[in-house]
Amino acid sequence: MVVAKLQEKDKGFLERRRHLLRLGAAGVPMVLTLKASATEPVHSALDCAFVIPSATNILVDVDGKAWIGDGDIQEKNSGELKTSDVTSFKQNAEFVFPSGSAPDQFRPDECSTGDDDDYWGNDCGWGNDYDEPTGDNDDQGSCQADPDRNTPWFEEEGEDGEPGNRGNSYSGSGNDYQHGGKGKGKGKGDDDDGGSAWTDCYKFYQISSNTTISPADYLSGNGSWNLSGANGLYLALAGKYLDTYGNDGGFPGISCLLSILNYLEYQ
Amino acid sequence: MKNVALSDLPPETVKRLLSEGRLYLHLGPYVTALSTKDAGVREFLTDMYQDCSILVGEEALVDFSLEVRAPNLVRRYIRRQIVADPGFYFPAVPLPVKLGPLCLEMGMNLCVALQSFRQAIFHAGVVSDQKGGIVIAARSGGGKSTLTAALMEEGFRLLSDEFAILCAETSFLLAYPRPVSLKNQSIDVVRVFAGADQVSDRLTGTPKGDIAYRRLRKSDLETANLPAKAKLILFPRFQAEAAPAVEKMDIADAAMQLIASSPNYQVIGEPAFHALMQMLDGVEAYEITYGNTEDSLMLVKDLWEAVDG
Amino acid sequence: MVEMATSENPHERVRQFFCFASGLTPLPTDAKALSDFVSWAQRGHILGQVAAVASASDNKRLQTLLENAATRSAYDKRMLKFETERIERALLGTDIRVVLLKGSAYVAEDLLAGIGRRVSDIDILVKEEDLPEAEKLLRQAGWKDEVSTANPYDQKYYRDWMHELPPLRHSKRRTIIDVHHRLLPRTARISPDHLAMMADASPVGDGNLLVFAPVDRFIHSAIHIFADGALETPARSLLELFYLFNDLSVQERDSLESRAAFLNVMSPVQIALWALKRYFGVMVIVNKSNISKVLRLSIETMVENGRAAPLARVLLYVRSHYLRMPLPLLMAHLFRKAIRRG
Amino acid sequence: MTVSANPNNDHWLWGVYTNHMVTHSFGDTTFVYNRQSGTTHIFNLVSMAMIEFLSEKPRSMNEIIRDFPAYMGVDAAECPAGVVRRLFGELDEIGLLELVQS
Repeated sequence: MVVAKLQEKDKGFLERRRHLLRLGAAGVPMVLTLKASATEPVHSALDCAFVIPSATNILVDVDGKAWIGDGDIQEKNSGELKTSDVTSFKQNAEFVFPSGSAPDQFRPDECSTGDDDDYWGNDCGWGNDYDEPTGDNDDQGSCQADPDRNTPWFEEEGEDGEPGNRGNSYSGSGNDYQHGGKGKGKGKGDDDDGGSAWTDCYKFYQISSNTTISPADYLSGNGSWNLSGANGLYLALAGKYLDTYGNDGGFPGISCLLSILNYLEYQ
Repeated sequence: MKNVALSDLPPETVKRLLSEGRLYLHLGPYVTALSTKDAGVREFLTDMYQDCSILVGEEALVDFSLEVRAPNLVRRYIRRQIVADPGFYFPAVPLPVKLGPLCLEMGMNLCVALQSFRQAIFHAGVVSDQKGGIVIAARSGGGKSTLTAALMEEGFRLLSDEFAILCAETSFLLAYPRPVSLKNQSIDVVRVFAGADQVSDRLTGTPKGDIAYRRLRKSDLETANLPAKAKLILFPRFQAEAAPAVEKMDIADAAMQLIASSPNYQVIGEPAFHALMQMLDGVEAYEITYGNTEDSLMLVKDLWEAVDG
Repeated sequence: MVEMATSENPHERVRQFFCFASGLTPLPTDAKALSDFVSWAQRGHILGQVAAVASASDNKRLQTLLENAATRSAYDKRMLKFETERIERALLGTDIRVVLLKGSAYVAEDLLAGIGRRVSDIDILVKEEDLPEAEKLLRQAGWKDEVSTANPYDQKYYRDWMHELPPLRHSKRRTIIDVHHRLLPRTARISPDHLAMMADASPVGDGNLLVFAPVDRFIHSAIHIFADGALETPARSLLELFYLFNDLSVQERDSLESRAAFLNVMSPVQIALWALKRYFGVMVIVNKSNISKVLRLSIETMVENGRAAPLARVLLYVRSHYLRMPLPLLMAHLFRKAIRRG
Repeated sequence: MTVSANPNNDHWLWGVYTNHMVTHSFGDTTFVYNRQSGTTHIFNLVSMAMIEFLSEKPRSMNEIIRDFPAYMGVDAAECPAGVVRRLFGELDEIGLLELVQS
C-alpha cells in the first residue's frame, strides 16, 4: 500500500476526528471487520425446515432406547401404554436407536411394570453377542455398526436402490443383524411382561402428518439446543443418527439439521 | 461439443441425459451437469429453460454437478421427499417431491454461491439497459425479485435475479439469467404484468410459502454474454401502505451490506476487493421504500433518468 | 502409453487418477477420460492440488476449473498462514515452543502437501508442562471454549482422556485451534513417542514455531490418517501422504521403518506405505501380515468406491476410536455425545 | 496480564505491515484489505491516523501513548491512554501491527 493520503483537511476534519475520539473513549470500536464468508447462503441454511408428510410416532424406554414407526399405541390417561401395542410397534419400527439415544427429558420417569429391554439394552451388549459380520476381529467394531440394523442405508446404496435391493456384500449381514435384534427384543419382552396388559416403561410421542419442523426454532441465540416436545425428540434422534452415520442415510430431515450444525461449525 | 437449445432435444433424449447426469446446461459463465429422475423437475426444466443452451456430445468439464433426487432412505420411509445434492458438504433441504423445481433452483443457487470463486458474487438481482446496470440488493422481504421482474417488463434485460456476479478483471457484472423466483403475493402481481403464461405453476407449502417462477426470456439468454457496468445500487424496502420514499446511501454503507451478502468475497480476497471498490467508484446507492410495485417502478425510473448514460 | 481411456477396473482407475492428480502423469487429453478424472477430483476436493501440479493447458474450460480450485486453495492457505502468525503473536515473548502440525506446518514450509487442503482448524503441539501457560495466553488472545464442547462433560473428557485441549474457537475470527500435548490420546492403543519427535523438530525461520523433521512429518501424517480417523477424505489424505513421501530423500525413506519402530508407531506407517504402494506404485517393501485384512479392505472400499461406502467408513471410524480409547470409555463417550447433541 | 500478550515492553517497537494493506477511501471511511488475513476492515479517521502515525516510524507503546495525541492535534485529555491502548489492540488483533525491533 501505500497508506492513503489524509483526506483534505477541511474545516470539519479535525472536529470529526475529535468526535470519533470521544466515541472511542465511550468504547465504540475504531475498526470494523467485515464478515463475509458464506454468510448469506449459510444463513438460509438456518431457515431450512422439513415436512413430515405422514404421521410418525416415537416410542422411548427408560434407557433412552427409541423406536420410530407409524404404528399406533393405545394410551391410558395415566400415560400407561398397552403392552401388546408396544410390542407390535417395536416390531414394525422403521428405526431403532440404541440405549441412550433419547435425551433424559424424553424418557419415562419411572418404570414399575418391569423393563423388558434393560437386560440387553445396555451399552455394548447388543453388539458383542453376534458374529462380526465382516469378519473383523475387532469386536468393538460391531458396537458402532450395531445401530444400523434398522437403518438400511446400505440396502439402498446408490440412488436406485429399492427397498430390499441389497447392493453389496455388507448388507446381508446388516439384515441378519436386524432380524436377530428384533427377535430377541420381542421374545424377551413377552416373557417378562407375562400377563401385564399395560406398561409405564415407555413414553409415546406422536407427530401428526404434514408437521413442519424448523430446527432453528429449537436453537437459542447462543447456539445451544433447547429440544422439547415430539418434534424436539425427533431432532434429538436425527442428531444421534447424524453423529453415527453422517448425512448419507437420508434419515428424514437430516440434511436440514446438518446444514444447521454445519452452520454452527463453520460460521 | 456443440450447443443446442434445450427445446431442440427430443423429450426422450432430455430424459436419458438427465437420468445419466449428463445434461450440461450452459448458462452465463457456468456449465452445470444436471441429474434427475424426477418427472416434475424434468417438466419444469424443459419448460422454464426451453431456450437455454445445452452442451451436447461427449463428456463435458463442468463447473457444478447437481443431482435432484429422492434421498435414499426417504424413498422407503417417507416417500414424498426430494433433495438437491450438489455433491459437496453443504446439504440441501429435503422437500416434498412436488417441490422438486424449488429444489432444483435452490441447488443451482447453492452451486454458484458456494463453489464458484472466479467472480465475486453478491446477493442481488441485476437488470440493465444500454446505460448500464442496476443492482437490486437482497433484503428479507425487500421485494428484490418482484422489482426485478417488473423492470424486465419495462425494457430492462435480466442479468440475474439472485446474484450480482462481478468480474474481477473488469469489475463489470456478468449475466446468469435464470427463472425469477416469486413468492406469495408477488406471484399474482407478476402474472398480471408479465402474462400468466410467463409464470410457472405455483408451488405451495414450501418453507418460504408459495413460490412460482417467471420464465426465462429468449432475449435475456441471447444477450447473456454481454457484461454490464453497474451504475445504480438499490436497497429496496417494501412496507405495506408506505408512501414512496428515496434516501441516498453512503457508498461505504452500501459496500458493507454487499460484502455481508457475499458467499465468496472472503475466499477470492484481493481481486474481489479491487473489483468491488472499482465498481463502487462509479455508482450511486439509494434506499427506496414503497408500498406497491407501481411506486417502486416510479422511484427507480426517476433515479435511473438522473443517472448519466 | 496407450489411449487414455479410463480403466474399468476400479483399482486401476483410481491408481490412474492418482497419477494425474499428483502430476506423475500429465492430464489426459481425451475428453471422456479428462472429464471422468476432473469430476473425481471435484468430488474428492482435490482439484486445488491438481491445479498446483498440472501444467498449463490450452483447454480453456480446464484452465477455468483449475483456477477456480486454485483460488479456493489459496484462501485456505492464507487462512492457515494468518492463524499461524496469530498464534506466534499470542505467545510472543515466552519460551513456549509450539510445533505446528499438519496443514499449518505444510503451509509454513511451503510444501506441496499444503496446497489444496481444506482446513477449518489449526493443530499445534506443545509440551505438557507448557500447556497451562499456552492455554492462558491463547485465551487472552481471543480463543475461547468452543460452544459445542464447553459443557462440563466434554471439558472433563478432553482434559482427562484426550491428547488435546478442548477445541478453542477464536471469538472474532471463528477459527478453531486444537492444542495437543500428545499425538494420540492417553488411552490410545499405540503411543507415539512425541517427545522424541519434538526433540528433532526445527524452527520455521527465526521464530518460536517449530515443525517436525521430514521423516517425522510423514509419520505423523500416517498416524493422523490411519490411527486418528482422518480417512473421511481418502483421496486428499493419500495425496498428502504421497507428497510428504515424495519430499523425502532416499536416506530418509530408508529410515522410515526404523524410525517408526523407535517411535512405536509401526502399524499406521506400514498401512501408509502399503497404500502408497497400492495407489501410487511407490517402491517400498511392505509387510502386509501386520496389516489387518479388514482394514485393507475398508481402505480399498473407501478409496476405490468413493464416498459410497458407509460401512467401510463406520469400520474405519470405529477402528480409529478403538485405537484411541479403551472400549468402555469409547462407548460412554459415543453415548454421552449422542445424548448431549439432543 | 502477562508480558507476552502485552505490548508494554519498552524494548518492543511497533510498526505497520504496510505491504499487507490495500486501502480505498469513500469520504472519511477507508476500506482496508489485509493481504495476510484476507479480511476487509473499515477504518475511520482515528484508526487511519494511527496507521499513518505508526508508518512514519516504529514506536514503543509508551511513545505511542505519549505522542499520538499531539499527532492528532488534541491534548492528552482528549486522547487518553486507555483509548490509545484499545485502538492499538484493535489494530494488533487484525494483524496489521508488526513487532519491528525487540
